Amino acid sequence: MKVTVTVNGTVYERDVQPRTLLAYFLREDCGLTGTHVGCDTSSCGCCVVVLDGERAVKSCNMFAVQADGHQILTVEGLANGATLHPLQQGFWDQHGLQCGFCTPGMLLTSYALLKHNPNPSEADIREGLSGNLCRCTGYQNIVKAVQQAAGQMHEPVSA
Amino acid sequence: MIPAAFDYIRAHSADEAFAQLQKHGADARVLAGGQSLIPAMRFRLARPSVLVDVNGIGDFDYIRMNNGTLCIGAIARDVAVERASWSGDRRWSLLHDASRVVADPVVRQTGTVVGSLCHNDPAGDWTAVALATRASVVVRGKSGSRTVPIDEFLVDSYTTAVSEGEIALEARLPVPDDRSAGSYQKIERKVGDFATAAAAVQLSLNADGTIRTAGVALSAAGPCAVRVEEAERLLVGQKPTADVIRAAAAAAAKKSAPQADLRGSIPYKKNLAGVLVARGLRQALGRLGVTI
Amino acid sequence: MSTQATDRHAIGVAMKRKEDPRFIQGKGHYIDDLAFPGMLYLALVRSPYPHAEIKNIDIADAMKVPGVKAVITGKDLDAAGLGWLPTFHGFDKQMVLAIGKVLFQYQEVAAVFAESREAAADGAEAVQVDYAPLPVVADPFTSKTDKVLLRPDREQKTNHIFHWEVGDKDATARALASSPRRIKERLWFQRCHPAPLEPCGCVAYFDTMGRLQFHVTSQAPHVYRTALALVTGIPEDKIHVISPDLGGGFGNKVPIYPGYVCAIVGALKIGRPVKWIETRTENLTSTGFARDYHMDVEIGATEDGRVTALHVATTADHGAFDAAADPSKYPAGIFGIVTGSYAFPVAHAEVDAYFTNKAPGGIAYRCSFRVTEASYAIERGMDILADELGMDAAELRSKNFVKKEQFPYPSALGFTYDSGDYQKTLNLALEKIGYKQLLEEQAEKRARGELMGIGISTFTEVVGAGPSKHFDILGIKMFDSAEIRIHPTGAGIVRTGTKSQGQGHETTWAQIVAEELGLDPQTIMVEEGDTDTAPYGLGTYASRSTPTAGAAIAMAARRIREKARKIAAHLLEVGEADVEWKDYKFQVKGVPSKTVTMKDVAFAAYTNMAQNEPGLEATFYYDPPNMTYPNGTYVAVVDVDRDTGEVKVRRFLAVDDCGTIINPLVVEGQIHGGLTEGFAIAFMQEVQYDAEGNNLNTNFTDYLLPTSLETPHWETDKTVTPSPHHPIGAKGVGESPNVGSPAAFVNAVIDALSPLGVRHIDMPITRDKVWRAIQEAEQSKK
Amino acid sequence: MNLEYRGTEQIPAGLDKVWTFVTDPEKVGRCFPDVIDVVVQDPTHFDAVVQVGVGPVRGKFKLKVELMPDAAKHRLDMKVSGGGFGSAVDMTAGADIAESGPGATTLAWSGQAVARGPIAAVGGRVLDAQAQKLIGQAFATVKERLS
Repeated sequence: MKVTVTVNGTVYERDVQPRTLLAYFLREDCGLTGTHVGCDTSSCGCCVVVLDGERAVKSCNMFAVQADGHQILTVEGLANGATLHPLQQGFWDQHGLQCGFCTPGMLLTSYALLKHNPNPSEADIREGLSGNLCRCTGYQNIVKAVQQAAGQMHEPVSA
Repeated sequence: MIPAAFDYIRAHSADEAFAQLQKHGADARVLAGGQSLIPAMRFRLARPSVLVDVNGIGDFDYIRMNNGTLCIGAIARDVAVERASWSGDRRWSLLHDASRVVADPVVRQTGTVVGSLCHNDPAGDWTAVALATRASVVVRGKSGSRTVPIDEFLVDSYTTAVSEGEIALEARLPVPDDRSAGSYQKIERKVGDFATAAAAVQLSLNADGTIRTAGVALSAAGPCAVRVEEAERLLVGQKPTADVIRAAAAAAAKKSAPQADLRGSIPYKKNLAGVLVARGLRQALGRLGVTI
Repeated sequence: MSTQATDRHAIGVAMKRKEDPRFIQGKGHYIDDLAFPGMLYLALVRSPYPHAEIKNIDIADAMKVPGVKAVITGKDLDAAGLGWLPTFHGFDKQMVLAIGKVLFQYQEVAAVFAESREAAADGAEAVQVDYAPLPVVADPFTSKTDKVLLRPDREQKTNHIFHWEVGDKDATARALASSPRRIKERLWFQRCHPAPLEPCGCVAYFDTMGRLQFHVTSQAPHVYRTALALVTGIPEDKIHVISPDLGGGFGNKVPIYPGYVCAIVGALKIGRPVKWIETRTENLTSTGFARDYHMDVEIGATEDGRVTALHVATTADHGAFDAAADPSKYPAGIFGIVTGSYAFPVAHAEVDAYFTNKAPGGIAYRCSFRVTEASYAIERGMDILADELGMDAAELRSKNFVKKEQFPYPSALGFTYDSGDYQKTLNLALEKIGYKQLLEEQAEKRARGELMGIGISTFTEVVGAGPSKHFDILGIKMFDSAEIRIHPTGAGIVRTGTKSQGQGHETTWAQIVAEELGLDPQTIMVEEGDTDTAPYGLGTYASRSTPTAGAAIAMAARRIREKARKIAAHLLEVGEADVEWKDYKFQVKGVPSKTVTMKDVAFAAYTNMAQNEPGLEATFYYDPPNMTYPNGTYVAVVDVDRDTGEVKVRRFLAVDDCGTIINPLVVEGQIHGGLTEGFAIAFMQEVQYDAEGNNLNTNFTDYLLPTSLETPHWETDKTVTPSPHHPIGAKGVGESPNVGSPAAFVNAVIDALSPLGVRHIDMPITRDKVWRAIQEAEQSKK
Repeated sequence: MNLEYRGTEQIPAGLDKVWTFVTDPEKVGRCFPDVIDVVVQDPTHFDAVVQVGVGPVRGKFKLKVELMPDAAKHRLDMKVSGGGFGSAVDMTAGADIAESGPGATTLAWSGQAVARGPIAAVGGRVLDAQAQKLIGQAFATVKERLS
């Protein structure tokens, strides 16, 4: 089937089998390997991307054909040129990652979380990220990273 | 893991979806949130030959009040309940509680309330909520649409009143009166797990403080969510007391008929049914300003 | 401990990680990100039976699936001499694909190669295997009876794999018999799986020169190269192993798995690149599990609480093949550390291992070989003893600690502990957690019938294998290595035989080089995982990177410094003896104004080296004189809900002593992560088999990893007792929190339940188990 | 996972008639619920394909069945093995067959199922319902056909 999906602002027209999962479409048809696959049960969240600017979705639990005509944001689309997104900066500054495999999913789940709750408490963040697994960090520094990003995103943009 | 091959049909209207389902019969499945269906397909336990995707039907994505009824459209996401403007209203506290513990916070952004009712997992959350709130489901069949009370809708594990070729369009919940509140109590091993046990409670009080109506339902307590009629009977008309709560909880524990699995033994789960109903009743009453 | 005051140049600095920019931008380079033209996909057919004869394998339908190129079975491999794979220590062999029968559920039975992931999966589904079920041995105690012989292929016709023991058996028995107080308890450290978020996988192909290019998720790439050469007969120079970014390892990516061998065989047979990426189910059901030790712990003591003797008898479940990742001479790893932090005058430890119809493994999951089991045994044992004596658990430990002045301390089971100040570490922890106040609170709560518990673990770990006189894998001694090249501009590259899986080597290795040479760590590149470029090393597991490769880096840097001194002397126009290394610069002795920097020297090494050999490079192979002994005190505070059995970890404090800290940010991160895995092991993670040999935890839906919501908040602190024998005094830390914490959690829960008379609950401590323990205790009181 | 079921059917037919029926592989095979195909191999062995469908889980089970009648005509044991969904299911079912009156026979049956593989791991609850249905309905159908 022909699908047209806009990923990080770029339009991708591809021919896919209906059974192609969105995660593999992004990784193999679009060459965007930042989205990872860590399980088969939608438990780990390594594959989370943002659909239409606001919904975090597990892309291994959605078919590529479902994304036809939609906008997808992946980890590759977070930074603005050389400027890291505040979430990326937060993860780096606060040592919010170790092996890096869960990081893209964590970033995008956080992105959607901050869209709806720009000023989350620690409890809100822990709750909001509880659909994503991390084996390395124990989450504590990830929470700090999201808090830092939330704080930064509140600050007025300096010239 | 890769699902078996299938044909994909994107429906643009309810009529189109219905026509496709009629055409393909047992071979077709409706794809709404897909959060239970797609994992089952990846394990090739489910292998429909046709998927009818209803996500593109804008008409299906709503939650609205309509003449004393809350109507939840076929693709309204779990998260929409959590974020609804009325969700802070104590009358809807049961829905709000449940909306925060279904699956996990990412799955809830895609999973749907109506899809969950149709899946009718033995440990589903929305099924128990629907029982406690005395909801009904609008099903479109060959002879037009019909409204099925939830007690008739939930037939058996993974089986509902939606027959082959039919589609559920909407869940309907009567708007509770002002002196109403509820509570959803769930024990899970971790976020995203099915409930080890869960209890949905919805109460309304008379002006004199006695219980006017009561809805008590359990999840993970049998082939599908169950209503605890005995507990409801014990509650209605009574002034809420510790003894009344204890009796209702005991009725729940008795009604619970769980399976032993990795989540727990039968005695443990039966115990939890009672504990959670008691906690739910206390919390619902607390929300109505009654502390016991 | 986010930052550490330091007057040092690079060591001890909380430097942000150098590897992070690529990971946060989705530019990490993991195995499944690789793609080559013409690449085929491999899918494995696995057995639903735990023990069955294979009557027939019919591949006809599979070959008809569009896109399927080939299907191979165990018979095909056996005919090619590749049917079996030697296990880690070389004492057993493992079937690549089942030959004649299957020995565990999800065992590899056939390999399907196809043009796409989809076709490979369809093909695997179409392979028809006819099994005749055989009786299943699902536990080591049944195995012991030898009623069903699992491995008739072996010379020894028994399910018993080995008996290992250490210590003085008779003296221990005598001391126990004459001890006025004694405890004995069976503790089962359940079977767990490391479950890194990235499953295992590989891509294999033969390049135009006929050389095997093998990209693989490996924590030990050099060992893979040598092992593959030995197994396949391909000359070692014709094998290039590349381990890309690893999405976690925790010991899971140490062994060589059948899928790897199949991928290589497929690449050779079909002449195209072959990719194999495990599914999560495959990862959890067939790759290296950990633990599964049933330990009978016996401790003797005097009336006033002095320990007199320790005996531990262990029954180990090794699964279908003896693939335990233990050094050759140590079939039970370094379980001899079981005397822990305590001055036992005498001890005896023994382990008997058995085959069962379960997945093979026994890897060092975020710990040194079998150290977690040992640490759990002694730390639980000490608490049970404290309970028996009616003594405070902290006081009992203090009384029996190896004292600061006793180091280096020879333990009853043959280890020489390098350094530590256990009392200081315990005191700091008790003070910081407010132990006295907690005890008061607990007394009040107990009076009200509430269940609150405080659990302590004062563990000692042993890591950094290891001295080559003791430790080897397949005969290869367990040294490690580093090669440093300093470029003309003062930037440089360091390569080691280890392989980071998230530990941050790209940062910490640069910090060691920078510290030793006075250079900027930002301009020191770190490269690992490529066997063509890195010096030979044994890899990263068992907390050995810092003790071995970290030491090798410091020593290689010091070699560079010695060479640089000659060039500095030339630049400073003095004799070499007049040059000293001071404040990270070369200086003419006694003349602080006459200095040259390492950067100056580096430039000169290529432009103005006078009669000296050009260049500035060094390699060092480090064979540690001893292991290192990180230690710590962990305290957990829990509240238990009587009605539901829920355990709430209210507080958890970890005070670690890992010697010199290279990067406090990284160390803290390692501790947070290790504690989270320890928490998961204590309460959630278990690979269970039912009596029919079915694996019950085949996915993340049932193999439970904690999320941000379940995971407690971690409090951390430290004491620093440098290792006297390590060049920079570092001991390694990645595994301490996973080794030391399970006992703290369990001790806390049992402490909470002790007023009811509950003495022990095996991990994972589920709500159901807690609730049942409470019910039983209350029943027995009636 | 190991599942056990039992039940009793009162059949309004004489023992001999019942016995002849339940030892005929073709007839027994056709009593399996949602059976698609029965291929008799010999007087005590047959292969059957049954349709399995609970909620989203749909597919076919291919089963090999062995009938083991005792000589005294009082007991019939049946071994069923097979699978689908990459999984294996082994069932044993047995029935004590006794005359309970003139032209009436009691069939007291019990069954046991062991499932292995993904279906046990992921679809345990589904499987339980299926195995129960398969065994229970088979005996119920025997009764129906003989009534």
